[in-house]
Amino acid sequence: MTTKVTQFVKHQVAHHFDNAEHEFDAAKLGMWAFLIQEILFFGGLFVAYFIFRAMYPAMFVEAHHHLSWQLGGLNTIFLITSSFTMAMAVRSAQVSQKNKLILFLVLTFLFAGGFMCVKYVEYMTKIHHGYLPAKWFFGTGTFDTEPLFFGLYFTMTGLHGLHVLIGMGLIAWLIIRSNRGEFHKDYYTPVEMVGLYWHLVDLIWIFLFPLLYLIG
Amino acid sequence: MTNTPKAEILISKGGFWFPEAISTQAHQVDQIFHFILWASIILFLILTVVVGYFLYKYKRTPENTYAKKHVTHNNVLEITWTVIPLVLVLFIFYWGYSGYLKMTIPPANASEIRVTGRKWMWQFDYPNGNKSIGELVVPVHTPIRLVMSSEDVLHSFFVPNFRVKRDLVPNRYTRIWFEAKRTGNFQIFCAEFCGDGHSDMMGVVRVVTASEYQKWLKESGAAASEGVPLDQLGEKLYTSKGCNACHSTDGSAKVGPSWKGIYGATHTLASGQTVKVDDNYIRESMVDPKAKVTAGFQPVMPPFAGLLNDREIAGLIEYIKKLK
Amino acid sequence: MASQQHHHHVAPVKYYVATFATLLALTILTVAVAQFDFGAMNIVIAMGVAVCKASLVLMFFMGLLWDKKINAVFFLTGLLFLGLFIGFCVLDIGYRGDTDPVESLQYGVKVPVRHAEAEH
Amino acid sequence: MSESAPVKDNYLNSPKGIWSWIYTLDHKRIGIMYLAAISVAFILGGIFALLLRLEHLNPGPLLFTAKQYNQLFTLHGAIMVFLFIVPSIPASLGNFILPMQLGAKDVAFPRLNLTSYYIYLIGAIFCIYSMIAGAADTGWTFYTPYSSTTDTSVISMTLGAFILGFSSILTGINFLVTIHKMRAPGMSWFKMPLFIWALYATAIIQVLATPVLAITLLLLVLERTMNIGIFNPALGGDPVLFEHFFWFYSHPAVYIMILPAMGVISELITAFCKRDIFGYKLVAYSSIAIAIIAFLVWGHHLFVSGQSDAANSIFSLLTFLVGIPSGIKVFNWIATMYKGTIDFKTPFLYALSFLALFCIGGFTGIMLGALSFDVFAHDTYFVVAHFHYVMMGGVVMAFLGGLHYWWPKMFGKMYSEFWGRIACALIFIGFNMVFFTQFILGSKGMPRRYFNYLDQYQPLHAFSTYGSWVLGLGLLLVLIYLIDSLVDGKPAPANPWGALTLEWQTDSPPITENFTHTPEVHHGPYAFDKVKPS
Repeated sequence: MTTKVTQFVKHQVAHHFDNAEHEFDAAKLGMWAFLIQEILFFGGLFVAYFIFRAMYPAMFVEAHHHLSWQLGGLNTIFLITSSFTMAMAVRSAQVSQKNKLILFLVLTFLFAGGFMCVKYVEYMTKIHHGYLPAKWFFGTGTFDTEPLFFGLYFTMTGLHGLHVLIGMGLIAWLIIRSNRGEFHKDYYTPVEMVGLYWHLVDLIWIFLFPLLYLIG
Repeated sequence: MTNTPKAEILISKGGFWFPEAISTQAHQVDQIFHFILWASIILFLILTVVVGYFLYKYKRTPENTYAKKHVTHNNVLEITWTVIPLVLVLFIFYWGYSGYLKMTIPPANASEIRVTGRKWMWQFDYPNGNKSIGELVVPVHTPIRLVMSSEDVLHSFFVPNFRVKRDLVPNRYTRIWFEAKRTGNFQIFCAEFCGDGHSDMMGVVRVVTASEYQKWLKESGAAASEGVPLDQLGEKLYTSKGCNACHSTDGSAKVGPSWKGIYGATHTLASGQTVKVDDNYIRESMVDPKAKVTAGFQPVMPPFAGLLNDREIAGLIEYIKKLK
Repeated sequence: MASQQHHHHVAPVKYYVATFATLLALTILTVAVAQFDFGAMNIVIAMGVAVCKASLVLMFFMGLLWDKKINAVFFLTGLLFLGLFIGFCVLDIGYRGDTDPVESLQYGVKVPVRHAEAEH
Repeated sequence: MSESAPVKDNYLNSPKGIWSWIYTLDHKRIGIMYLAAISVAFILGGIFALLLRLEHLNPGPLLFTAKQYNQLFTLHGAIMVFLFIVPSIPASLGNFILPMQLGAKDVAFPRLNLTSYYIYLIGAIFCIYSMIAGAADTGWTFYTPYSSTTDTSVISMTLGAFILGFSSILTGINFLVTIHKMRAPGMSWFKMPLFIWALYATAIIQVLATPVLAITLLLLVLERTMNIGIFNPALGGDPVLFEHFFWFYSHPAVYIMILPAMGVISELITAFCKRDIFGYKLVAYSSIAIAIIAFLVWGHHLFVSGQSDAANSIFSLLTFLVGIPSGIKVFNWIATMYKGTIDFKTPFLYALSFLALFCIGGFTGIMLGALSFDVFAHDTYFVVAHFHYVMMGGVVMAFLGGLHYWWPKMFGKMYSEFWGRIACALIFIGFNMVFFTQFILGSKGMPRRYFNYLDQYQPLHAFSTYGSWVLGLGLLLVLIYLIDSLVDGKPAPANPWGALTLEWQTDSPPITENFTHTPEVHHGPYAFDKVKPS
């Protein structure tokens, strides 16, 4: 890989930090604080899910048959691969391999796009058959509380989808900056932070998938 | 206010802090309160004296310009003011907890009355199918168990004299129990915020002797109203069913339109049409009030379908006719 | 500035590929297991596999394993407090009506669901 | 400006012009901007409070209808909690003082700091929009099913609180990382001032509790728009679950409010007794203990809401445990006065009134923690009095104390000591007139959030209203003489109180970089014995 051709932009450490290492550690600690805030944010939804699954177990089993676990499984594979490519992107930034970095970032972006398309297909089938929150619910079901499951389903997956979109925006911004050669072994903090955020989004889907699709 | 009998005054009867304790379990609340109150006053006085002494003794003066001795640690002191409060509060916890259980777990022989909370009125259903609005009649010296539920938003049944309070949750039952020690009329409040009429949602617990209670059950039951002429029955229902909470008979508009001179008049509805106030319109407005709401009023009247039988509706219509 | 740059642990590629492969295998496993009905054990197995996958992502992809311990402490406190939240909510909703059964049941849920048999 | 000395350039005037303030990354300027914003919110909330009390002069409708009264107490609650008291000490005093006390040049993420200020403003705009477009009338607790069925603008108020939550989270993250990473060389964890320990504990709660408020309010908005049914009993949901979600944030939120206040009191008492704190480690650890136990006790708001008795008893037990660390702190503060040289300046008077009022608030908290008494006292004026004693008596007193203590450092001007003492006395008397009568009202069974009340309560309500005028006057006085001190206050020396914490080592108002050279720390924050004052 001809590194000497691709020149890198030298990073300027912020005035209130002693050195780049100090700045990197502060950024990472701040990112982890942000991640636990996200965990508790989604945690509230998981609490609601567990409580209503405990209150209406039979309804949850019957309602989840309307979800296609094949599409859910496909989405899981998409997100896990995008998590892998993101980790590889961070690694290639650490070793200043600019082209590999851009390649992996683009791959992550594409898998995320794939995830959103599959989600769009899923949502359209639900809306078409009327399995929606109570206001527009016209699906069929043997339980009165059926719309509750779909209220939860749309809130959890919708919020997660929103976070995937935000992630895609961040990755696109990363691609632009890596093109300008800003990320190299002495400064790759943004790539690492977006990577952490992306892995968290994948983490949440890892729990969402079995809970919603595989009630069994 | 429904002009059910006036409740006894809360503020002056009873001690400095509490209204008069009427229920058998009320002492649980009063005793623990007074214990904590006096313990706090004693501790507060001690602290005030200590602080006062320090402020007086160690105030900054020309010769006392910097602290001579820096006592920064004293394990004995630290342990004492951690362990003693801990023991004290755990004792208070247990006392509060056991008192609470006695207050909320009803004895087996309690007779049950159903309570339904609805936007801004209480409705009580008695074992013999009798219904009363805003006025709970109970026999004295007998444990009563109220099984409560709400029809719209959260309410909370609160009788200060009995020291009982519990929220009413829609689609769920919650229960309280009490046993009155003497007869009298006692104030009911709604304690959980439930909208505009939250402060009007008051009622009265009328504690009567057992014989009076049985007489009241029979006398105000559905069957008892056979002999009463229609318009007198209507006048009695005007108060017992709580119509007076929203409809006045002197022409002043309250939550609902006034009944004075309403019969035969034409009303413009919220939808713009006009309708003549006749028997059918009054009957329909009682059974399904939201069908034809008069202009300028909120559609908040609850449906009385099932609460009033035909004879009672006819009685109310006669009473309205009389109100010229 | 480049003097103490060696500290950032750059993991060899095989770690990432191995984690990726295991994650895919676990996904297939959890889907396969879900085909059979183990009754109450369903959720326990599903959650067990999900926790394994999550810890893999955390340790390797997010690098918690080779990172400063403070980040792991932050993450675990987050989980601890989420556990508290779930625990106390279940303490209430699970034990409703413990002193008086009338309080436990929920009744009269009125929802315009067109029941399957009425429909076809 | 008294032109005695040529005005040295400091953070206030060195970058000139309005744009330098709008785009500032300097934690001190952001602190001042926060101070201005929360003062406006406090004045607005205070006016609503005075109107509420005026309405209660006698039972019937006096100024408002029932709906307007409900909207008024909702706005009073929401503005005071979300717009004033949660950001008050951490965002204004904390932003200004924390980096200086750590000996750092700025917070870890200055841009994030400015973003959280603008998020605060956007949230405030949502709340003001809700105020204008038919204010929410649900109470600041937004309990469903009333909040999901009422026709007032609940959505814009909840979105406002949702956005304000993020401003609080970002401040929390900023402080967490700053305390971990930006301490001056030589400042170990046990050489940090106690105000920093308190802000650290607050940051933990801010980061861990506020997201649950965000999801709760989001679910409420979805409940109103998409009818998802989680909190709607008719669809199988459970309104008590909303109460769990709401109080999981809101009880730790009251500790977000009181912990920084306790930090300020530790600073005031040590500075004005010129003595090392008694039991430094215990006071520091009790801040963290409060932060953790805060997450275990929220159920005491649901004692009568139909919660299971198992949960009631466990929550009641844990509620008592949270009282212990607060007790330890109060005892340690009082022990700090022993053999000190006590100087009765205004900040110290506020610290004393904090001690008195916070103790009363704490004792009544112990009462309300006992299950049997709470069944009687829940949702009565007794609870209103309790939380005003802890929030107004505790947090606002400490905020005013801290404001006066750091005023010379922030603006380089001395406030007038004479008026300061009068205002403190007025506030103390007025406060007790308003809220001690409400204890009696509450124990006589007067429920809270009542538009009109039984005639028998009228004398107590009237007395409470008179007290509110005295309290309002006292607070107005503070506003007047503080603003006056900006205009023609005497220039303040670098260290007017002779305290040892780092913010007093630089001149006031400080230069943008805080310190000409990063300070070295060799002794504890209150080591008056090691440093023989002149």
